[in-house]
Amino acid sequence: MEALRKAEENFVVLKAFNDLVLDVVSKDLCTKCGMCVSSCQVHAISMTDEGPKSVGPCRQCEACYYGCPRSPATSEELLKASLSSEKKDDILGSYNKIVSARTVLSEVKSVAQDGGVVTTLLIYALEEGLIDGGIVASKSTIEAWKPVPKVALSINDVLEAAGTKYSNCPSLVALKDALYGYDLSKVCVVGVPCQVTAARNVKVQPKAARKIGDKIAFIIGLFCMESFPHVKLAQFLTSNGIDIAKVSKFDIKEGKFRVYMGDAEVLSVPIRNLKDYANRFCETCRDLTSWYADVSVGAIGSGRDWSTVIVRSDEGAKLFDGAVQNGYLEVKDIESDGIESLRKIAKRKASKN
Amino acid sequence: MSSIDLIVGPIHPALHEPERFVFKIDGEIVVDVEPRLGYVHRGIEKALSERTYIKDIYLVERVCGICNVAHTLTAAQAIEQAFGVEVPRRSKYLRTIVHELNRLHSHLLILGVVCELIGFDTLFMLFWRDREVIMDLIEMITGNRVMSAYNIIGGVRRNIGDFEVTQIKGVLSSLAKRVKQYKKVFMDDPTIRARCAGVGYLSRAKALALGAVGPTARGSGLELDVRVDEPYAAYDEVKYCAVIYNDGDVWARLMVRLDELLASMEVINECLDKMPSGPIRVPVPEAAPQSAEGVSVIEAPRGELIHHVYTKRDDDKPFRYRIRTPTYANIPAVCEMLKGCYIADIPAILASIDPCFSCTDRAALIDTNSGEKRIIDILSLARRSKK
Amino acid sequence: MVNDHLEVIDSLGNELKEGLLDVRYLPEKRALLVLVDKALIFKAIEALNKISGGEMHLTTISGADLGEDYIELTYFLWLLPQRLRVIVKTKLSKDDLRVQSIVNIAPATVLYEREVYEMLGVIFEGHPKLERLFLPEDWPQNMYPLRRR
Amino acid sequence: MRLPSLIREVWANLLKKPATVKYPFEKLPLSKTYRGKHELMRDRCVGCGLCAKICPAFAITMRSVYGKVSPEVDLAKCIFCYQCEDVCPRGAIKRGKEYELASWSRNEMIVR
Repeated sequence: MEALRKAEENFVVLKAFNDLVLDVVSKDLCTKCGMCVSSCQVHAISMTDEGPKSVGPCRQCEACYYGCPRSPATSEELLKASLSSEKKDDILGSYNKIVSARTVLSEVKSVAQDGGVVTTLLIYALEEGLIDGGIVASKSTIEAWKPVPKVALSINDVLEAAGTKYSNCPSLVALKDALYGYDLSKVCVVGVPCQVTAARNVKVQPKAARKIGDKIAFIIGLFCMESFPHVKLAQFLTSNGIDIAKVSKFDIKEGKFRVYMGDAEVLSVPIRNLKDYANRFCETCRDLTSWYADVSVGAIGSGRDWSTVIVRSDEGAKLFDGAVQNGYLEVKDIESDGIESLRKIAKRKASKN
Repeated sequence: MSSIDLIVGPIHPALHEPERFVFKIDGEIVVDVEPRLGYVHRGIEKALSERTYIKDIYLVERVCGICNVAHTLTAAQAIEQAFGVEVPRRSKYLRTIVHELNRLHSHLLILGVVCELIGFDTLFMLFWRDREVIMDLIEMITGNRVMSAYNIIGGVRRNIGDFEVTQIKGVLSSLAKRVKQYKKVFMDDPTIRARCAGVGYLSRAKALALGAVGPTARGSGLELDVRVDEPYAAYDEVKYCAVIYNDGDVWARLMVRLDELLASMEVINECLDKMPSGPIRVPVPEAAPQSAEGVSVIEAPRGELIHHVYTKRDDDKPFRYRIRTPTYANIPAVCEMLKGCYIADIPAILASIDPCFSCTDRAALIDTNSGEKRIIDILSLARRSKK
Repeated sequence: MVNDHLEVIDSLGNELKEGLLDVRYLPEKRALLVLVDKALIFKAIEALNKISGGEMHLTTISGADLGEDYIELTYFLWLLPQRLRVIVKTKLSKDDLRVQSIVNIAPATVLYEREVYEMLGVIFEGHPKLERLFLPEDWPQNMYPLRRR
Repeated sequence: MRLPSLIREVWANLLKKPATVKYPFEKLPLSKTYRGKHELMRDRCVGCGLCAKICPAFAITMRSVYGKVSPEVDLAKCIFCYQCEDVCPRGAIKRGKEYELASWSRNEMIVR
């Protein structure tokens, strides 16, 4: 009996792509981050609007299942243990320091939203040779405001991708282009919390595609309340009589979703009115500030034209402090109520979902 | 008229690979030739249709060790065509560069071998020394001197940077000077003229009728060069003119190769200058997305090489794979050349088509154990080797 | 030249009439595909030879058993004046694997036809020496390595 | 007739250092991309068997040692294409630089 129990313990069920579909995609948990596509070394998965789809024979290596941020196999302890940060915090994640920062580069100021910190960090890392390329969400040239995953190899690519987009995109699909197509060895991933979790997953999960994890030099996380599918966002705007192609900027400030055309604000609605348009998978997410990133960046908590930066790991400190010391960024201490308001909003997201 | 049979091969000092030729001779003159192929027949065509596409790329690489890049390039192109995959432009340029480097080392090899066979050992040593630097370049780009494993379905496996570009350009510029010097030797040297000029004549009409390919055809004035006729990879974007000599003898075929060395170097330099940036490969699933047929024709160092593959939908193995190698196409032509020549000229004539008999005999693995024939699969062969 | 294949198609139609089952240009292969009845294979190659003025290079013959009840023969030709790749295809029923040899038009096929004969069992009528090429002499009769059951 | 150039050539070659190297004592530098003996990192391997499935030479077998499945590379069969390195999702196979692989026994040819 003992032997049988032991045998049962040792018996590991193979988790192939079918199990990923069963455990994640069919339960509406899939965030369409694209990590399964990048993990698959026999190129048998492709990303569609509905989620990952099998396009070739699966060789059952389990990499897609264990790399998935939403799979039951993802252990939060492993992810938390991977960050060597001083302060542990349940709501904001563990971190080393929280500061306000903004760019000093004029070319970034003209294109970026808020402080332009992410764009500047990418430019710094590219110029210093810390990375060969970055994974960013760029704007589609065909459909207005539809984000498309892109490998940014030059400063121009980075500048093109600047600005916040409120639709989700399978950014990590571009990881395959970067590592397999362009044969890069050091990349920086920029993403929302679910994508950041996936990127951290492949660095620490023993059964995930750690070859990819080795090649991710930095993970820059963004603050994310929730995201909207591009189709539904366009629908919402059309119902309010706005053509998405003419919109110049989206923003979420003071609890309201604001749409700008040119310089004029044309629409401002409370975020809760947009609840029906948000992605289903965002309902289960409790992470506002990208807990597992090296550096998290967002607008909440800092004043106008400044960004809140949470430095969480040694790699993140190296990147951020380097950018500050080399005069790419200017920093100031975060205002006293900044952390409090950030914590309040983060708590709201965590409790709501 | 009575004649004597002179049997050369399968193992013979003048042949570098096992193949048998039965020469009917009258005195010193060869009257007729009867080739017997199949001594190194390894059943590759059958084996290819029993392996997955990824394994096939490595198996076709072993059809011929010398022109391995040509084989993998053709196979990759044929399979990509059947799959409906378009490869990135940068990978096309990289493929062209490695393919031309491969041609350089192959031509230098056979030029050296011919020099050795006609008794000019110094030139043989010089050619092979120069071949060594090309091998080093191939190792630098691909990771191995001979079996480069460079082309895969969807692109190439390694990228090159600025360091490699300067290295290649430096080596090629010094090599070009030496090749020009060798060309002068081939034009002027009385020994080479005596052994090569007018030997093994093949007329243009015969070359066309007998289906000669590559330098053999171009040495007879036949304008056949796939790089010009049906440009593949990056050849539609670089300038290239076919090298044609009208003499139709051993000397013309060697001169074609010497001129192609210089032309190849120009192609490589042009590719390095024009090479666009971008991805080097695209991911391709293992199974075929459609039942289709892929045909790829390229100009291998020895001539026109054709791969013909039938794919089946959702199957990761090709349904039928057919390879026609250049030496195989040149066999009827070489038999024609040998008729009427002296026995002493046989090695030089054979070498002038750059024969590669392991290429020629490739198609069923047969085990003749205990007198019965059966086909062994590779896994049981692998198991057996463990004992 | 761009429209050379149209002229070739026209003259092939005149020569072969209804024996020509299908003819079309495949842009992705940059080749003219000609599908003919097996009885007309000799006539088709002869017609192509005439169109090219005798300047026709036969690349290879490739036979394939696709698991159906026929064997597909593919002739790869290169027409020098037109600079055109022509792929001539024909299907042979497995009950009657006889086809006319084209050695008289293109002597280059002498080895290819022998290979197709020994690998797939297609009998080329009029071939001067239809014997084994690669396989050993004691290979059993009526066993063809590349046939599918 | 071409004696002067001949003398120059001979003189140049006398002063040149030889084109060959004294192999066992002196080795040629290897390229960065050189594919030599495998380095298996067993702590990374989870025994998925992709390398064994993809190996074109059937040189890799998955063998269970103390309950842990990991690959064994038979260098006698290996063709050094490093498709296994390309396909390993966990980065457990690394290209080594060692190329002197001759051995007296088959057992020594196996990388565990």
